[in-house]
Amino acid sequence: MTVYILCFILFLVGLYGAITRRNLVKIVISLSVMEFSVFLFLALIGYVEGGSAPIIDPAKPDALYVDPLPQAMVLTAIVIGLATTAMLMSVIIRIYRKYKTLDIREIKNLRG
Amino acid sequence: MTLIVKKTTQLLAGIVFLYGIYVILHGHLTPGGGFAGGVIIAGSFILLILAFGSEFMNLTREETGTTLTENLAILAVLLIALAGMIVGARIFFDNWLPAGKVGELVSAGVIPLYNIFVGIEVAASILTIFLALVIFKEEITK
Amino acid sequence: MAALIVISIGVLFNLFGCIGLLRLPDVYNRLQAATKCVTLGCCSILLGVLIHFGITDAGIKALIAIPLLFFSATVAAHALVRGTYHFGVKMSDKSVKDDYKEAVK
Amino acid sequence: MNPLIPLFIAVPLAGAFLTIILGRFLRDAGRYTGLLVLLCLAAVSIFAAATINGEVLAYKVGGWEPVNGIPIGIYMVMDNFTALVLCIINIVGFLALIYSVTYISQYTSENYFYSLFCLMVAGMNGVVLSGDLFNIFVFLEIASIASYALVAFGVEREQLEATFKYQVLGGLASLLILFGIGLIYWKAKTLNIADIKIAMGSNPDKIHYTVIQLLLLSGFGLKAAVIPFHAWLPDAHSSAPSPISAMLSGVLIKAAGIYVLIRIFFNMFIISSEIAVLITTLGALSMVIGVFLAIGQWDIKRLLAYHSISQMGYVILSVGIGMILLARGTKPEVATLAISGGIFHLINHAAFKSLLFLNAGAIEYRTGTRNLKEMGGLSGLMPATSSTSFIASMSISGIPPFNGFFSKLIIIIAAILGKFYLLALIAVIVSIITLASFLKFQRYAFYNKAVVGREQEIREVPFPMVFSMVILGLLCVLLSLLAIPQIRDMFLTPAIKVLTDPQLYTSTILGM
Amino acid sequence: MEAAVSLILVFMILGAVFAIHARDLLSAVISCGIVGYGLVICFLLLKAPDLAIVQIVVETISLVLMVAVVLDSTRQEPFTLPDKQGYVNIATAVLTAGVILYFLNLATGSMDAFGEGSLRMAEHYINGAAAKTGSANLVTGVVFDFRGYDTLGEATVLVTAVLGVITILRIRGKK
Amino acid sequence: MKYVAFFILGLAFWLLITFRITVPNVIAGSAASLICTLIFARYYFSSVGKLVDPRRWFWFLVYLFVFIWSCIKANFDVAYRVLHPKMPIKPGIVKIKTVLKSEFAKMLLANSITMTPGTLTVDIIGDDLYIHWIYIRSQDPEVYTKMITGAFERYIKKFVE
Amino acid sequence: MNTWLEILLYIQIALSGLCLFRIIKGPTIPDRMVAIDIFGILVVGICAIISVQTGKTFILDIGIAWIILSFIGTLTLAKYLSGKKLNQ
Repeated sequence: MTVYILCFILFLVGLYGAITRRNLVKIVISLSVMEFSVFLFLALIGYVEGGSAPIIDPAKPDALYVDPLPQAMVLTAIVIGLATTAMLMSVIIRIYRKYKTLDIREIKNLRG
Repeated sequence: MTLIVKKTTQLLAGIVFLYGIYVILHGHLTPGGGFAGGVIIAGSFILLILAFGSEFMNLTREETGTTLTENLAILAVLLIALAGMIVGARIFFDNWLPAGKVGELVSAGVIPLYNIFVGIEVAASILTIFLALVIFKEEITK
Repeated sequence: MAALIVISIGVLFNLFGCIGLLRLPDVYNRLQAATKCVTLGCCSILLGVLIHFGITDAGIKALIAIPLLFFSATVAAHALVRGTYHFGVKMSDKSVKDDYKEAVK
Repeated sequence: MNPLIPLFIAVPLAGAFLTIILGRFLRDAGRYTGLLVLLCLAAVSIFAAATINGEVLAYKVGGWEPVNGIPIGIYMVMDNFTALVLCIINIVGFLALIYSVTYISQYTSENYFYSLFCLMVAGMNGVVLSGDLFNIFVFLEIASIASYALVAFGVEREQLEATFKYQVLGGLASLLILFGIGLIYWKAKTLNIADIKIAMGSNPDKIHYTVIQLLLLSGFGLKAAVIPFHAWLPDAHSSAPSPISAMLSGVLIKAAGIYVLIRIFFNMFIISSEIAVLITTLGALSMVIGVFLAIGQWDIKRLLAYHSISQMGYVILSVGIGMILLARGTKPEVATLAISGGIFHLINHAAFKSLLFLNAGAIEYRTGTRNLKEMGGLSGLMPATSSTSFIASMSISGIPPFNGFFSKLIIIIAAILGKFYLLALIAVIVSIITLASFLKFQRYAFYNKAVVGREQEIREVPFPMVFSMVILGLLCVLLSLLAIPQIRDMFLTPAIKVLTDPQLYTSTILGM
Repeated sequence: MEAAVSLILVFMILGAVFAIHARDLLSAVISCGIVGYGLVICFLLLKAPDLAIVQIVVETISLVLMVAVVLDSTRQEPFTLPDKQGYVNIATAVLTAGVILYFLNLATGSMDAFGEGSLRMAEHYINGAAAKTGSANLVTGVVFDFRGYDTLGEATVLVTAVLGVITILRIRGKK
Repeated sequence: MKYVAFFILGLAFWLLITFRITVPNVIAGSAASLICTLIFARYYFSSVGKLVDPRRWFWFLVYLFVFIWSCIKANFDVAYRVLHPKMPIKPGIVKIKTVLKSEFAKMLLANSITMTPGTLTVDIIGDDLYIHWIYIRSQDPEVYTKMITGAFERYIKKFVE
Repeated sequence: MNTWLEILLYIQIALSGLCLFRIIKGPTIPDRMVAIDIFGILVVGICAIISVQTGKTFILDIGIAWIILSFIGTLTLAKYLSGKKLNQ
C-alpha cells in the first residue's frame, strides 16, 4: 500500500503548490505534478504482479498480462495534459507581454 | 549554434524522421503508435530549427500549412471512422478491414491507417504549437 | 554470462560518472567526468544487450543505439559547455589556463 | 433514430475541420459551414426529442457487443433527458451563431472562432450523449479547451486573466474527475455508467464510496460553478465575447456540470441521504450567495454572471430535494415534482440567460460600455433589445406569465410538500432579490435619463442579432407551455422517469 | 517491483517539492522535467511501455515549451516573505492536504493491494482481443478499436489546443 | 546522385531497425525513406563517390579501433581522478589548431575529442579548437596539440579527405 | 542471473537519485542541466537492463526514443544558456 500512499502524497504536493504559489509558471508546474500523480495512480491500478507488458508475441504468448485499459486511459489523458499545458503557456506569454511580470499579486483580476 | 551542432543535427535529423515513421507504422506491434511517432517526427524539425534557426526550412510563418495538414489528417481520421457506417457492418468506428494475422506488419484492419493519420496530425500540431510559441511571439512585439 | 559482465562494467562506469557529478568542483569538470563516463557506461550496457541477444532484432537495435547515443551525448555535452561559458559561469580556482577568454571577446 | 446518434458528434467535428481547410481558400467559409452545421444539429435534435418517446437507446460504438453482460466498448446513450439537453445545446448554439455573424465581424480571424465554436458544441454533445465515464471526461476536455480559447478571443487584458483563472481551475477540476474515475476503476474494473452501478454492488465500502462521490462532486461542481468553486465564473463569463458568454452561461455549465452531476448521481451511484443533504446545502448556498454578490454589481455582464450562479443554485436545490426524498423513500411523487421543477428551470435558464447575455452584447456593441452608470434611455433607441430584455428580466425574476415563474413555482411547491419550509422561504426571498436586481438593470439601462449627446450614434443592432434575440424571447414565452400537465407528460416526465427509476437505465443498457 | 517504484516515487516527491519551492524559474522547470522522467521509469517498471514512450515525448515537448516561455519572460522569482494572505493559504493547503490524505488512506484500505488487481472487463481485452482486432499491441488495440471513439476525442483535443494557441497568440484581437 | 545514396542508406537503416525482410516491410521501408529523401536529402553529403571507396572504409575501421581504445584508456584515467581522495585535477581551456579542412572532418574530430574522456570541445572558430582539459599535462602548444589530436587527425584525414 | 540484474537495476535507479541530488543542490543553472542530461542517458541504461531482464525486445525502442528526445531537450536548454531565442 505504500506506493499508493506515496502517490497520493505526490498529488497533495501538487495541490499545495497550486494553492500557495504566486507565480504563473509555478502554478502550471504544480498542475503538471498533480497530473503525473494521477497518471501514476492509474498505471498502478492496472499492474498485475508477475504480469508482462500487454504486447503479445504470437510465437510465445505469456500467461499473464497487465491490464491494458488503464494504460489506454492514461495515454489519452497524457495528450490532454499536453494540450492544456500548451494553452496555459500561450496565455502566460500574452500576460507577460501585457504586465511585464509573472507575479499573480500584481495582476489585477487574479489577485486573491 | 556551432558547426559541430549543425553538422550532427543534419546527420541525425534524417534518422530521427525515419525512426518516427518506424514508430508510427509499427504502432500495432511495438510500443508507440501515432502519437509518439508524430511527436518524434515533429522533433526532427524542431531539431533543425534549434540548430539552424527558423529561416532554414522556410518554416517562418503559420502559412507554411501546418494547420492545413493537421486538419486534413484529422478529417481523414474522422472519415475512416465514418466509413464504418457506409462499408462493412454500418457502425461508427467499425474495423472494416480484415484483421489479418497477429504480429504481421499488414494486419489489424484499419488500426495502421488510424496510426498514420493520427501521426501526421500530431506531428503538424506539435510543430504548430512550437512555431507559435517560438516565432509568432516575435510578431507580437513588432 | 559474458553479457552480464559487460553490463556490470557499464553500471560501474555509470557509478564513477555519478560520483564525479557529485565530487568535482565546477560545472566544466562535472560535465567532463559525468557525460563521458555515463555515456561510455551506457554504451557498455547496450553492448551487453547485443551480446545477450546475439544478432537478432533486439541486438541490432542495441547496435544502432550505440552510435546514436555517442553522437547525441557528445554534441549535447559540447552545446552545454559552450552555453555554460557564454552564460558566464566562472571556472573553479583550480584551473590553470583559459585560452578561450580572448576568443569570446 | 438509432443510426443518427453519431451524427451529433461527427457533423460538428467535420464542420470544425472543414472550416479551417476551406478557410484558406474562402474568407467567409466559417460563417456558412458553422451555420449549416448548427442548423443541421438543431433539426436533428428536435427530431430526436420529438420521436424518442420514453425509450432508452444505446448505440454501441465500434459494434462491440457485451460479453457475459459486461460492456466492453463505449456506449452512446440517448434518452429523454439527453434529448432535452441536446435540444438546449443545439438550438441555443444555432441562435448564438446567427448572432455572432455580425458580432464577431469586429474581431480578426473569424474562421478560428467558428471552428472553435463547432468544437465546443461537439464536445458538449459528446458529454451529453456518452454513457461511459472516461468518454465523458474526454469530451468535457474538448468543450473546456475550446471554451478557454473562446473566452480569450479578444486577447485583451481582462480576457487573458479570466482565461488563465478559468484554465487553472478547469484543469484542477479535470484532475479531480480523473482521480475519481481512477478510484472507481480500482473497485469496479469497468467504465460504463450503468455497469458501474452493478459492479460497485448494492452495499459498497462506505468511505471509499463517499470519497469518490466527493471527488466527482467537487470536480463537476468546479465545472458547474457551484458556490465554493465559483471563483472563475464571473471573470470568464463577463469578459468573453457576448455570444460565447451566452453559450457558457446558458449551455456549457449545464451540459458539462449540472447534467453530468445529475446523471452520475442518479444513474451511477446509489443515492445516499448524506450526499443529498450536502448537494441541497450547496444549492441553497449558491442561490443566496450568488444573488447577494450580484446585487452590488454595476457591470452588466458580471451581474448576469452572478445571477447564473444563483439560478443554478435553484436547479441544484430542487434536484437535491428530490434526492433526499428518494433516499428516504418517502413521497416519491413529490421527489418527481421537485426534479421536474429543477430540469424545467434548467431549460428555462438556458433560454433567458442566453437572451440576457445577447442583450448585454447588443448594448455593448452599440454603446461600447458595460457599465450601467454610463448608459440610460436606451429603450427608445433600441426597441427590440429593450423589449426582449424586459421579457428575459421578468422571466428570470419569476413574474407570470413567463417561463421562469412556472419553474420556480414548481420548485417552491415541491419544497413545501416535502416539508422543507426554510428552503422554500429562501427560494422566495432570493426570487424577490433577483427581481430587485433586474429592476435596477432595466431602470439604469433602458428607462433612465438618456446620456446626453450620443443619441445619434446609438441605433438598433443589425438584423441577425435582432433575429436571434427575438426568437429567444419567443422561446421564453413558449416554454411556459411546458407547465401544462399534458405537454409536461410528453417531454419532462419521461426524462424524470429515467432518473428516478433506478432500474430502467441500468437494465435497458445492459440488456437485462 | 513495489520497492523500486516506491524509491522512484520518493525521488519524484523530493523533485516536486523542490520544483515548487525553487527560487529560480528555470530550475523549477528542469526539476519538473525530472519528475516527469521519473514517471517514465515508473511506467517502465510497471510494464507499461506505451505510456513510457508517450510520456517521454510529451515531457520533452513540455520542457521545450516551458523553456520557450521562461526564455521569453523572466527567470527570477523575487523572494518575498508570504504576507497574511500567503500564510492563510499555506495553512489552508496543508490542512486540506492532511484531511484529504487521511480520508484517502481510509478509503483505499479495503481495496485490492498493489499488483493483485482482478481483471473483470479487461479479461476480455486480453484473451479475445488480439484475434479480434489483429493488433499484437493490446494497448493500441484498446486505444484504436475498442475505445477508438476516445482516441478521436483525444486527437480533437490536440487540434483544439492548436487552434486555441494560434487564437491566443494573434497579434490583434479587434479589427 | 546524393538522393539515391540517401535513399539506399535510409532503406538500410529501416531494414536494420525492423530486421526482417518481407515484402510489405520492404515496401513500407521504401516509402518511408522516399519521403525522408524528399525532405532531408538536400542537406546531406557533398560527394557520394567517397562512400564507395574501400580504402576509406579500411581507414575508418582503423580509426574506430584507435578511437575505442583511447576512449577506454582515458575513461579509466578519469575514473581514477574522480575516485582519488585528493582529486588530482588541473583543469583549463587550451587552444589547438587543426589541419583538417572540410566541415565534416572538423565535426568528426571535435566529436572524437569530446568523446575521449578528459577533453571536451568548447568551441570551434575557423581552424581553432578550444578544448577544456581536465588535467593539463603540458604547457607547450605543440606538445599538447599532438597529445590531444594526434591519432585522430591522421586517420580522419585519411578517410574523409 | 535475474537477481544480479535486479541489483544492477536498483543501482541505476539510485544513481538517478544522485542526479536529482545535483539538481536540488546545484549552485548554478548549468549544473542542473548537466544533471538532467545525465539522467536521460542513465535511463537508456535502465531500459536496456529491463529489456534483458524481461526478455522483451521492444523496450529498446523506448531507449532509442529516449536518446533522441533527450538530445532535443538538452539542445533546447543549451540554447537557453547561450542567450538566444530558440529560432535563431
